[in-house]
Amino acid sequence: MKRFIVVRIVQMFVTLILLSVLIFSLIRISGDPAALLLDESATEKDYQLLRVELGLDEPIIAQYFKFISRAAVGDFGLSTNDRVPVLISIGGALPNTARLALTSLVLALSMAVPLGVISAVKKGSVYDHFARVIAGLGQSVPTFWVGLVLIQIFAVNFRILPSSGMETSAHYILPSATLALFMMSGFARLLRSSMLEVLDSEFIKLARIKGVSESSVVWKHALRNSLMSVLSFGGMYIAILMTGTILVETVFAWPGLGRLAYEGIINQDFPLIQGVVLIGGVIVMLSSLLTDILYAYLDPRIRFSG
Amino acid sequence: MTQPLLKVTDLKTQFRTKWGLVKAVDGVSFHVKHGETFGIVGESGSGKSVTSLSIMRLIPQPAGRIVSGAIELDGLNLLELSEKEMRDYRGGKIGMILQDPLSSLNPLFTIGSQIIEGLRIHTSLKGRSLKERAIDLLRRVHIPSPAMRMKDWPHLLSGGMRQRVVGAISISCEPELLIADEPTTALDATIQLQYLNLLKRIQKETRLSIIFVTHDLGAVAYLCHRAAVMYAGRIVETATVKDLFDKPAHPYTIGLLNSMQKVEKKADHIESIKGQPPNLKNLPIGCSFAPRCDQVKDICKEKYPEETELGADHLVRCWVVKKEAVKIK
Amino acid sequence: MLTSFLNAGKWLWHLYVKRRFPLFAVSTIVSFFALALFGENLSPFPPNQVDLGARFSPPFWQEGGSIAHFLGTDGLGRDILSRIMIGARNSCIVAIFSLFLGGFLGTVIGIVSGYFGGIVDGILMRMGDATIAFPIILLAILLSIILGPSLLNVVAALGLVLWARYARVIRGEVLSLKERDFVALARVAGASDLRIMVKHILPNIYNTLLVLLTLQVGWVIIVEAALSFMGAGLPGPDPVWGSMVAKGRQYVTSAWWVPFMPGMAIAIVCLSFNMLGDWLREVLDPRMRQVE
Amino acid sequence: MKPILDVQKVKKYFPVERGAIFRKVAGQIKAVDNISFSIVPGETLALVGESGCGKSTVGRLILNLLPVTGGTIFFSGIPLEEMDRSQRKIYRSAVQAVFQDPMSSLSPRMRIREIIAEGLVINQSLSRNEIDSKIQQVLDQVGLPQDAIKHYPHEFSGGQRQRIAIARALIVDPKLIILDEAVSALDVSIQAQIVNLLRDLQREFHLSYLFIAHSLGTVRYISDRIGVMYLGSLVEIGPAEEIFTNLHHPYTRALIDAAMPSHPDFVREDVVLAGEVPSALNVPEGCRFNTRCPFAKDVCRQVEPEMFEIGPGHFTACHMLDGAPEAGFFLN
Repeated sequence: MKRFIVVRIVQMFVTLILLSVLIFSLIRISGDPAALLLDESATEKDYQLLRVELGLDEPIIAQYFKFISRAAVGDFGLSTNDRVPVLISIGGALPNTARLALTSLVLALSMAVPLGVISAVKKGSVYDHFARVIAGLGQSVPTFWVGLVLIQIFAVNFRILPSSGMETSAHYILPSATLALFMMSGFARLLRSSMLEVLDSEFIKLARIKGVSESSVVWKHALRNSLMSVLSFGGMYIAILMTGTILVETVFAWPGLGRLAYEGIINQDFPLIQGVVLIGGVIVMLSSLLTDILYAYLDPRIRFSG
Repeated sequence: MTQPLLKVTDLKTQFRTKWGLVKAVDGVSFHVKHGETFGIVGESGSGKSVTSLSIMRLIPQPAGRIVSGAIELDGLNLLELSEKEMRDYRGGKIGMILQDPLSSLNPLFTIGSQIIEGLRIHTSLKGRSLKERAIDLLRRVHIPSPAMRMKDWPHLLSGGMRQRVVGAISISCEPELLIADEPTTALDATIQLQYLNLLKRIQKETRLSIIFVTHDLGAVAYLCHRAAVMYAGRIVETATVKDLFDKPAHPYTIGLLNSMQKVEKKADHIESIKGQPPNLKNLPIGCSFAPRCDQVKDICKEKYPEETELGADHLVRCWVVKKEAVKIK
Repeated sequence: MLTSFLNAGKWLWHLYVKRRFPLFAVSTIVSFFALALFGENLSPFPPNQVDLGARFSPPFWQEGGSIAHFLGTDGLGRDILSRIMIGARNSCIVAIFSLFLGGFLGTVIGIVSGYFGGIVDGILMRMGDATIAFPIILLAILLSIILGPSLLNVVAALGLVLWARYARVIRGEVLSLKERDFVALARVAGASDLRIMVKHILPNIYNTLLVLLTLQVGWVIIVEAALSFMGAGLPGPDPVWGSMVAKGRQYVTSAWWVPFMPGMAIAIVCLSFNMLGDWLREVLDPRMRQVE
Repeated sequence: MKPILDVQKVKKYFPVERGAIFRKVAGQIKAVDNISFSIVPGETLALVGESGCGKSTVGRLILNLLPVTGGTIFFSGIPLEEMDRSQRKIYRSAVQAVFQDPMSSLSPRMRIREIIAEGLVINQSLSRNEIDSKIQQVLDQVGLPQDAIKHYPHEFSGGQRQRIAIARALIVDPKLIILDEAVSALDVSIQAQIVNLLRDLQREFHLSYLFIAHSLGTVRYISDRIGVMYLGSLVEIGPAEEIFTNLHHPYTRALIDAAMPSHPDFVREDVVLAGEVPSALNVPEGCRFNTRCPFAKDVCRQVEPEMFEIGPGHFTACHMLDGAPEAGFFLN
């Protein structure tokens, strides 16, 4: 298990370095970074000053290390739009994103587990078809559009739920439901197929042979094994969760990272985008590292090896 | 004559598949006496494993279904029990060992908890005595340092050891009947022998009855008292093991014995059964062995043979059966 | 002749009844491709034709709607149905290019990585894991802000994530295929690595590829729409489903159909591809679990 | 007679790596450890032993599917690693293989014609007609119908698939065929068919077989000589009947005693070899069988016994030289 975790941490750093090289070289490829930071009214002298300030007169490797060391301490500069340090904006938005993501994750899992399990147990039944249609819809319908439809129904027509912002707990309902629907369908599909596989295995047969009741076979023996394989896809799902969160935040004007990214795009605010992408990337990778460690800890086959 | 422990009458189990209805078990009858080891021999697809799963009523639903017949344990028809009542029998009065030791234990639970689970369902043991009983069971199946093994995870044990744990689980609640479905196929020769001897010893100690399902006639000779030979979902011959090897009557049994490659003596030539194993999806109308049989008569192609009694405990289904014993070369 | 005709009929009947052939999904997909190819010829109005007199005309069944503007018009009086029909082309182009890019790279890398193993495999797979675990939308946003939103950027961003998904699944298949004895026998016969990869391994992953491709079409269309929605997708005056939803957002309280209709189009097309993919998976290989 | 295949002191170690970033070799799995034997034309040598004893690895080393760690394999007197291009080409046709699982050894996406012809297509430049007539010929020889070539492997039963695998090997006129558990996965009635076919083909074409198996019944029936392997090493090798009747090594005895009887009269009660095979990562010091051998003395735990000849062509590696263990040696 130690080895597994070390490998994952190394891998995370490699990814981060790759990401930073990517961002860094994209900026360089795209031309003069000073042009990204200054508006059209800037004079040639402004450019000169900024180039020196940014260290653009230094060799490329030195520039990269400067970029990295600044990023490492969270220095992404000032937002070109409102002149607020990027780190401050991100620091304010991050907890909001986390709140939304966690609420939706809990909601999604609490829907997906019964949906996926019962669908697998009653394979081919009416219930199974119903559950698969729900899960299929969740994967086929664009998240942002679902958000709009929900706003139309609950905020516009019935006027029972707020459509944007995050002042009260009622504000959580629509965004987290939208995000949860999207996450839920992926979990439910994965859970269904891994349940089907597990239910077909010899050790489930042995549990039945022991006289274990069907509910215990399903909810104890089979579910635990299937959740394990869902968990092994943790990294992928966290990336998907992040993507979904950004979209949902945009739709519901939720003051999180996604909203920040959207504003960044609208205002062509390069330092802000760069900060959001790097911080977002780090967060996603840290959380998928945590899921993997959790997975390694929960699965004795990994916990007790090398 | 005392009543047999298990009496299976005209059991039919069918599967609905993509290609149509498959009659995996088609009218199988046999009985198992108290304290005996009854072998069911057959090649792949002969229905031997489906027969044993039918007794446990664990045919995969909804594709598979026990269509008709009776399975009586001590005079009680298991097929008439409710699912809940049947669960008391599974792991209680009937134990079972599966073929593949590597995948029949749940990788996420310790050895100890998997043994205790069954005990908790079928016995009134609690707490410490549960654990002691489990350790005792591991000791009985000759697992070294059993108390330490209780906390181990399945993947840390060798295949032979895991199969012993499965054995311990199967006898944990003192069953009257133990079904062993090819328990040694995946094991090496010396480990197989250790395991078969363990089964023998357990049977001597507890007087339980064993149904031993296998494709290996040698293992039948080693372990069983009586045996049935299955072909294409039906039992073609039932006899004591001695009769089966000395006086086989059905051409298929004779063919199987002839094609055995003996370890005791070098053979100059081994006769094989011609043709291919039957396709259950489309069996011939008459005797299913007719296309491969070298003594086939017209009637064989028209009607499935009736049961002929050749002697005490010796039944055969063949139209051309010889009353005289057939000497095996 | 007649018998072969009958056989074909029997086969279709068998497909439809016994294997639950997804007729709805396939007809949607066929229409989708037809629109992508002949959208201009089929649409009732030119997509960018502004008619300020007919602004916010509701769909035909609502009061004030007309049959002419079947699904209503937007804030500039452009016909929504026509814009959706023409918009199919962009979705289709993005899907084809990024799937081709990602699928090709992923298949080659997956096979090479799985077949040769060792250090090459280690590096490629770590890179793959990293791309899979990275939220694609951030990447695309970055690309669009640095390089400006364009078709190429969207395809590049999607392809960058897709290759890893393909490579991961295909590598898994190759790992088990290369342990099969027919590969060993081919090597005994003196087959080169290239021959083994092309003649022995590749044909055995066609099914997986097909299922993956089909299932990913929906995903690509959705992500492309999401990027357009965020303003990081395809630019230009030509209609793009995602940006139609994005631009129609502000009218959600007054003219709900403006954002609703293009979203519905995305949903129907994606659902169809996913249904077809699920069906293919079931028919071709029920064990393909890792293909999600 | 000059051996067609000569295996000299061959070793195959698989390194076991530890460490997350910087891999270091933590140990060696000694899958094959110093094995020597040879096969003459027209002869069948069987390698027997339990799973993990290295018998299949030996086959794969000869087939050049794995590189050797040490030692040399000679084919017709030429060391494998010194072969030039043309010799290698000849070798690839001369040595063929049939594996255990007939489903796994036939590519499911290829038609039978393509499968059988592969060896010809790669190594020889023949016209389509020549190939077709060769295919016809081998199909006859293995007892398959001519129209088989149009079909895919899944359309055949296990025994027929194994016939296809044999045809594939046979078409390039081999001298030596490695039969790695070639009949173990088949049903009993089919096993006999295939074993008989193999015997007939051997007589007709003067083939040599390396028959890797765990079933001693089949081995006794088909082989001329037998090598017994334990934990990567040969413990006894000799003429087949000698191995069964005049064996010397306690492990050979245990293995034969563990075979299932062919008749209830032959049942010996409770003959058993205790314990399990140790891990090939930790081969015991001295004689590798000493941890399970009831006769192990101090010398067995310290000194690895050498092979020496105890009868014509009959070699064994055991310190206990006082004579062969009787049947029922392990009776408890």
